[in-house]
Amino acid sequence: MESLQHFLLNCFSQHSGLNSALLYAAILAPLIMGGLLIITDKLPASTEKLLASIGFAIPALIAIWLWSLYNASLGAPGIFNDGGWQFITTFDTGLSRLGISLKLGLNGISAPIYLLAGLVGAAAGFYAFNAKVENPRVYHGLLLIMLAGLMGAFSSIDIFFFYFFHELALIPTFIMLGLYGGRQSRSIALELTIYLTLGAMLSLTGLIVLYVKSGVNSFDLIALTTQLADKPLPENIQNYAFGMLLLGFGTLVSLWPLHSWAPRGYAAAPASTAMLHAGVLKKFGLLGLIQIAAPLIPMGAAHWAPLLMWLALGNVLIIGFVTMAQDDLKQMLGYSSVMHMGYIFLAFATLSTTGIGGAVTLMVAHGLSAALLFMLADMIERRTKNLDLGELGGLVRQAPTLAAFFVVATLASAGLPGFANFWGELTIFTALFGHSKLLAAGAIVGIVISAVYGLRAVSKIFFGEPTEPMSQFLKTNTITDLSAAEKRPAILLIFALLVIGFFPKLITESINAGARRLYADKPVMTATAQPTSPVASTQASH
Amino acid sequence: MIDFMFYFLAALTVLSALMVPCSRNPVNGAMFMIVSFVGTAALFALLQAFFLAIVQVLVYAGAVMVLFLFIIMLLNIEKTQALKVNRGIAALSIVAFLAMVAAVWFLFVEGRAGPFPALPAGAVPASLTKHFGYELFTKYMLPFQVTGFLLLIAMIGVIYISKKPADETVDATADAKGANR
Amino acid sequence: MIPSLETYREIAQLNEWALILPEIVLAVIALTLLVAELLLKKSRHPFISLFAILGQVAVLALVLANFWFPPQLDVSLSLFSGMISHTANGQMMRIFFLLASILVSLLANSYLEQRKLPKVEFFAILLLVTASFMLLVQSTHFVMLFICLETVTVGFYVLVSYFRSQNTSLEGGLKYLIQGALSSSLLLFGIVLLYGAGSNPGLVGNVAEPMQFDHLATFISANPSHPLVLIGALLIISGLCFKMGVVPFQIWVPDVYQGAPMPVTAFLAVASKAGGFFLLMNLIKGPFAALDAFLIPLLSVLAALSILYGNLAALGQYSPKRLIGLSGISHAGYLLMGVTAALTIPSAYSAINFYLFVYLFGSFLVFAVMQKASPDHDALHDMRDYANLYKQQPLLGMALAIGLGSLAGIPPLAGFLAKLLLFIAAFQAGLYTLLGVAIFGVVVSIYYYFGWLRTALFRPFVAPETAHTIPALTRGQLVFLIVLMTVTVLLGVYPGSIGGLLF
Amino acid sequence: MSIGLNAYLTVAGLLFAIGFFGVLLRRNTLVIYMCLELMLNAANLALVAFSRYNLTEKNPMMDGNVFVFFIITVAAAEVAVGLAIIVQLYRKRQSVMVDEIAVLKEP
Amino acid sequence: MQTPVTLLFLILLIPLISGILIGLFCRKQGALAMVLSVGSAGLQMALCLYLLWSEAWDGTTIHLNYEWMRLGLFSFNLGFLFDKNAALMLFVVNFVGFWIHLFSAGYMKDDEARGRFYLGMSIFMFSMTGLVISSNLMMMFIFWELVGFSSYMLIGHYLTKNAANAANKAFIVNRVGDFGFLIGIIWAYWVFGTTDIATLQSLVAQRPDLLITPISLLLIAGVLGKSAQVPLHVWLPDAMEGPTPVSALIHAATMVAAGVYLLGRIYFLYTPTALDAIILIGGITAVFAAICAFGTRDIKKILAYSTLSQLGYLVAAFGLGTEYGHRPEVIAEHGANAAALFGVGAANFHLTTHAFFKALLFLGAGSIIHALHHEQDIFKMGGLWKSMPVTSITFAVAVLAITGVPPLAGFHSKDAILYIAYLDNPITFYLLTGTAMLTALYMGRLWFVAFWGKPRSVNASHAHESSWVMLIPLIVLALYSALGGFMVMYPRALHFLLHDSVLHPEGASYTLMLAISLIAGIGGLVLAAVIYKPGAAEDRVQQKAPALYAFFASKLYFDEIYTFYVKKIQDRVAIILNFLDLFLVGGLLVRGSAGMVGLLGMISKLSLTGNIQTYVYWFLIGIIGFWLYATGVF
Repeated sequence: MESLQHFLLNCFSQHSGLNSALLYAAILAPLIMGGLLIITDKLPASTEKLLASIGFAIPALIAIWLWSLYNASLGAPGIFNDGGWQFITTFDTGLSRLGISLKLGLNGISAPIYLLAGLVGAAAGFYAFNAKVENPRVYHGLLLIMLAGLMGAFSSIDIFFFYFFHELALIPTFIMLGLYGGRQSRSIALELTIYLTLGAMLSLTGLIVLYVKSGVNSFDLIALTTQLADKPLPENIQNYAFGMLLLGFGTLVSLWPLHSWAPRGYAAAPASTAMLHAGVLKKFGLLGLIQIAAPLIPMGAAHWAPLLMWLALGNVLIIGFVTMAQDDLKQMLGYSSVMHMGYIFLAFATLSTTGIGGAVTLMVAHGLSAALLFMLADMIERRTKNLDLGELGGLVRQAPTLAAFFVVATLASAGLPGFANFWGELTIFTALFGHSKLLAAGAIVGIVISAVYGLRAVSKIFFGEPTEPMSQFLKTNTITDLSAAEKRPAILLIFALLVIGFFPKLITESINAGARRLYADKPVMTATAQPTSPVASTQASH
Repeated sequence: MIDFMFYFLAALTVLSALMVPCSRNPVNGAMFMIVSFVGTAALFALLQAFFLAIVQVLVYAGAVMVLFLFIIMLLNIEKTQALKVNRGIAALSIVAFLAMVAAVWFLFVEGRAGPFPALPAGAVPASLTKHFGYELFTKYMLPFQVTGFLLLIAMIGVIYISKKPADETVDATADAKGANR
Repeated sequence: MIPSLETYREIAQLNEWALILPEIVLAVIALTLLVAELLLKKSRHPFISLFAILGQVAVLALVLANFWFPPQLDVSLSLFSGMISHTANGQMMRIFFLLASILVSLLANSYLEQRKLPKVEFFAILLLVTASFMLLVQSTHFVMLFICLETVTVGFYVLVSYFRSQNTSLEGGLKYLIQGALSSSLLLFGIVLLYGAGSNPGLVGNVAEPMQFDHLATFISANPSHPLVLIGALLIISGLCFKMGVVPFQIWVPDVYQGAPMPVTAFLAVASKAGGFFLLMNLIKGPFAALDAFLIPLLSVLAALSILYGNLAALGQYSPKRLIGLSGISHAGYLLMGVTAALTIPSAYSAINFYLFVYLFGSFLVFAVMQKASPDHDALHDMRDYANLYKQQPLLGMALAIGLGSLAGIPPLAGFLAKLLLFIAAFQAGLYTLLGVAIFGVVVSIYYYFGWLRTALFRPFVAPETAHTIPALTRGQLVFLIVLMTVTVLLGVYPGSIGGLLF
Repeated sequence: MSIGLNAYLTVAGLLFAIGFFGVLLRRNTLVIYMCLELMLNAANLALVAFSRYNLTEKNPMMDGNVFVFFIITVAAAEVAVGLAIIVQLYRKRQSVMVDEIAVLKEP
Repeated sequence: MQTPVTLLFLILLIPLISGILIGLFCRKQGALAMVLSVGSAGLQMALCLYLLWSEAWDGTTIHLNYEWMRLGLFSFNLGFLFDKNAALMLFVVNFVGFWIHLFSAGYMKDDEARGRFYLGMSIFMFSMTGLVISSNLMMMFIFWELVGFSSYMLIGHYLTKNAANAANKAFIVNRVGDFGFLIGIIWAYWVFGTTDIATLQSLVAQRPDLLITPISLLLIAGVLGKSAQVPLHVWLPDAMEGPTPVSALIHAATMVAAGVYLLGRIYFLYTPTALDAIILIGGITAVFAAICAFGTRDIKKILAYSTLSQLGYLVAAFGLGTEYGHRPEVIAEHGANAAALFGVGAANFHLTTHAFFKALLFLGAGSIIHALHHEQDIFKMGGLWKSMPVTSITFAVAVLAITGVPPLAGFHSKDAILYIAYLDNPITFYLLTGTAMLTALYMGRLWFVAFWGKPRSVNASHAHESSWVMLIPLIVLALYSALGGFMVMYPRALHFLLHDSVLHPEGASYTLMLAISLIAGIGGLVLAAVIYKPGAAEDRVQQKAPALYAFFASKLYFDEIYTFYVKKIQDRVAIILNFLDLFLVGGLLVRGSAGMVGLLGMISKLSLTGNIQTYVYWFLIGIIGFWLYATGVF
């Protein structure tokens, strides 16, 4: 009995190899299930569904499990410190001579994103069962492969595999967009592919610069960090490298003015794909900037930060206004997603612990809320066959739950307290204000803008009486409220948003620890006093 | 004397070679070609490569050019298709030719490719046929064998291509379609 | 027990022919085929091609066994008075050509059968050409090189025109013939100039056998800037550029690819291009090593031009064969970038080799699908034939996706890793501008590769009854595709799985 | 004897240039092909000349001559295959003019 | 200390739990939701009263802090700051809140979506309680937004287009205010290193130089939104689209007073300039809204404008009192600590009494509307004295209270404000006095027209008294409206603020104030009776002086200006930017470069002529290029 207890304790401790193995499992489970689904074509539908469910559920469970085990307080704080990675495990794929090996692990910043990937993956996956597509087997299979890529990208310590898994997730996106997408998806899929490939290639080049110029000839982030902490790259190389990474990652994250793929792409993509892409995959570029680019090439980051701030302000303000002008719900959500990236970029550009903390928090929150919104928009579209805000109306009477969820999601994304997004935005504004009052004020205008377009959409879709086209439609069709299968993924996401909204510490503790390992506190407060109360100061000493 | 012979043969070779592309009728061209080859063979002889001179006459002037002539006659082209040269192309190719002549001048006449050794005295191994045999079956054994297979390929190829297709798929409309696509 | 180096040397001295056994066996098989055709009854003729394929597989097994057991030592044994040299790298190239030849045979078997074309001649020539290729890339003497190259070239003249009842095939043959002969002449004149310069007693460092690579290397390192050396080297490189399809000697590619029968196109695209690169690498590792400063700018420019030309001209192509040809030009550009990098960063050689293998698998996947999708007269094959491909044959769609994805360099497929390694090498060598051009090229290439895939995979835009009907896959074709797909994915994900073959 | 190596090389170079000129100028496949042979011939002449003039005591210089032997063989084989293709094509197209044999092109 | 903290926790969490339960289980079970929500409000009130009446809390400030989140330099704390100010507000919120809950049990009996309604009410009670006891500005901001959300949810309760527009307007206008508020908070955070109110107070005391006017003004922006001060007042009249109990609770008694509460909570954070601004805004709002009240016939809108006007009063009162308290001679007389609270006292006293009588007015209006089947036009009412006696009497009490007739509650509190205005700033004094007169006038208009005379519509003639569930709250609130000026009505803990911190006139001033009040109040009512005639069927001002009525009804074109801004500026900018985004970024940049590449592709394809003769020139070019390179030309 005692030995069993010991065994269990051993298994579930931080240092257990089992947990590292779970990182592989989170990649392999969806990958294998996805592969099986794509290749086989003679399985009964129920078996297919079972396989897909397993593939969707395992990463989420593993993510939650590892999340609960992740210990933010391990490792000492410091600007350049290879600590903070936990559950590290390495597998040689045959390229170790080139400094490439499959090295997985989580740190304070990637762990929350990993959790996000698991949760949104599960939600998107289970929602996909509702989709009425021609060949659901392949659809689920592609989603599973995408999920595998996501789980891999966010748990990779090796930059090569970080990129590799991202692309692994990106390719199914293109295919799903083409196979199952909506209007004009053929041409949009092509445009998206080229655009994102360009971004990916640029960032890859930046990563190659790091690989070569660092002198370690390794893609291992820990090795690179150690090396570059001792021997930083010359400033001009830093500037070029960061510029390349910024351009590349910026394209992937839809930094203004490199954003034009996003709204069209999301408008055309099938729901679960849009959920996974807008919610999770897009965070890859940000994570690349936060985890790799700025910590490894700080001078380059500082060089580019001022420009980045103005571009990001373009995201918030210009795209904010553009969002207001949208008549198509999904298009609007796409633009809104682009707009919110502006906040994250702004926060990143402060290059401070506070900013990064806010950025990562908002990344998680935005991932959840954006996925939720795309899912709900799809639910609306499936009921009304229409996404034109001018033609929808009065849906609340037929589908009150849908309306309630939509309101919740809209307000969450508009930064209402009680939802996770609020913490991110609040922290970001605070960080930004310490940097530039003007930029902060500009960014805070965004809270009004997002309320304007969000509520406008809510009132147009749900309130009032059905419009003329709607009532025509209602004559021949009935609109039902959400089914249980539709509710479940939505509730999962709302629940996550609320839990983080009420107990932000759940994620901010590790994010803070992660940010403190990579960035410095700045600018230092002007004031007399150290922040706040005695209780706080004891907490802060960690 | 040898100098004169060289100049004579060189002029003969070059001028008749020049007539190959410049003669209206391919048959005439082939004839000039034979002259040029024979001239080259004579130059070989001047260089004391007698065996090669013989081979050159036998294989080139004898076999290859006869084959050419035979084909030209067989296809009976000169009647149906006269020399129609696009003026632009003619001008371009003449310019190109002159450029190449300039290059030759630059390299060999002006002597940039030098230094050029003087004619060495002493025995010339290439003048003896047995040296060829010896080299071919010792040092050049492998290329020699490969050459055999090269000829085999050529043989199979010529036979195969020239044979009338028996029962192959012939898509008669395809060519017309292909021309339009 | 692993034989020592001495043992090898002894074996070599005792019987050099043993070390070119694979080539000999191939030649013997080719001869056997010709004889068997005469002797066997017509009903038995299918066995001939089977024999040819199995024979090649056996030779491949032989080479592989020789490669792994005992493990290759990276030594070179000079054979046949310096005509060829036996090296580990050479073994790898042999494997490459054998693989290509086996895959071509498999493609050709169904291709020829479907069009009722004679098989024996094809296989005989194919085997001889393959053997020549294998000798070509091992040759260390220009005479050997030229003879082998000509054997290959003449073989290709015949193979390209093999569909003799079709104008297009013959026209392709003629175009290849004239341009090939022209390029051979250039190459030959280059060899002659090098020979003349190298043996010139007036020059310091003149050598006894200037056509032998080692001797030539000695001479060139002593006279790296003599006009004849430079011009000769460039003329030789121009001949190789023709084989590789590098600008400005690329112009034959699309027409000949389109005209040639599908398996021959595949062989041209893969083996001929790889042959050129293997030769170029041999040359710059050996005789031209001292010309690196001279060659780097030139090769960079050629690489950049090839990438740009190939990718741009491939945009909006409706003929898949032409598209593959033009994109092949851009691949030649990427490879040439690697070669340029290899002049300063020797580790790039392995990257190039890896790229070539990946290119082999990816290309054959695509060619297999193309052959399935094309009409009998395959010069007329165009994009319209791909409408509804995925719907009719999902596996073909997947194979096309994986093949094109690998060619485009998209993870997790092998093509990505290959490109990445080349790019890293280029970056290490400081070829920044070229790298920028290459990245531009990759992005442009996505347009046509993905456009092709889009036609094949995404929603049909033609009514099912007007779409080109694709015949069902046979069991063998299924295995063929699955093996290639697996290899392409596996090489990208887990390159360690194929052992120390490449790294 | 005043004839130097460069004289022979000049002849060879001119022959090569003439051959190339013919390829550039003519539309008749057969003539083009003859011109290509001329270029090979030029290489032969250069080889023989080099072999003769670069001869030294310790260096017998047979390579060039043997090479010429090989080249002649190769040329013969090439001509055979080439003519076969041309003849076969002529049967189909009734033409040997390159600009009339241009089905394979960009549409 | 343990007990009060526990009680506070309970008071805060009870509505949250009720809300969660309703949200999860009672969306369809309206009755159960009602029981839960009303019950929780009752429990809340009971606990609150226990806390204040019993000696559980000794009146000392309770200050707790717990770090809830930390990211880099930014730390966010949750905590309580429970002082006398908060205690008063808590009392008002819970006390009025419960009675309105009870009222709504009757009022909303037939509503389809009672679950949603009570969910909103519970969330509101939770947020408002949280707002009251927040220890720091960030936390306050959270609840500030949450009350905005519950307001949004409840305004939109009826799901009509108008309701949706009103709800959106309320939320967005509040967001505009919050925009400034948030900047102010963050600015304060960067300047002082904290937003903890108690710490801020001590910091400002130590380093007055750190306090700068922009921070003060930005913090006022929040008040503008939440308390609907000019120019952000436009949402409040529209917010009457919500159910009447909501209007009573949120848009009259409590939430809109949150702005005033905030002013008092951070009274030390205002520079003199900011105080001037506060007085100016408050005064303008008071007068402006009072004028607007004449231009509408809707009973709830009249009350809404009245609320606006009274809120202006409160804001002005705070400004005046605080400014007065800053005067050296006043500090000399009363001591700095006491003087500083004059503004808070005056504002909060009136806030409290206003909560009672305004809630009463709304509930009375609700009772009428309920009885008249949602008839809201006062000119279609009439004759309610007979059919609805209890409602009428309680309504009369409220009218008299708001007009400031002694000795009702309104008299005491309004008196204190006028007195402090009299002491501090004569101009404002006249302004506020005039407003008091106007208040009496429009309340008189409402009262005489709606209750007197004969029923003027079918609905009015069928009116009947509401059920006791609705009447009991009316009676209780009437009691407080009547007697709210006397301290016996309040727990001892509140006396400090309601009595000790309020300057009441004495002696000659007292007589003057009394006279003014009487003239303004009674005079206004009489004048109203004269002008509008009790029981009139039409607005006599509209008939006799249409221009004047049109002026009243125009509301100074604020709505039109905002609509103009939204439609002609904001929307157009959005459309233009959208076009530029599509044209420049998506079109020229993306498609343009793609087009360039495509063009280059077509050019390069021109090389593939199919003619060998042109192909051999490529070889020529290659050879020439190589030659030139080898000979060193390149």
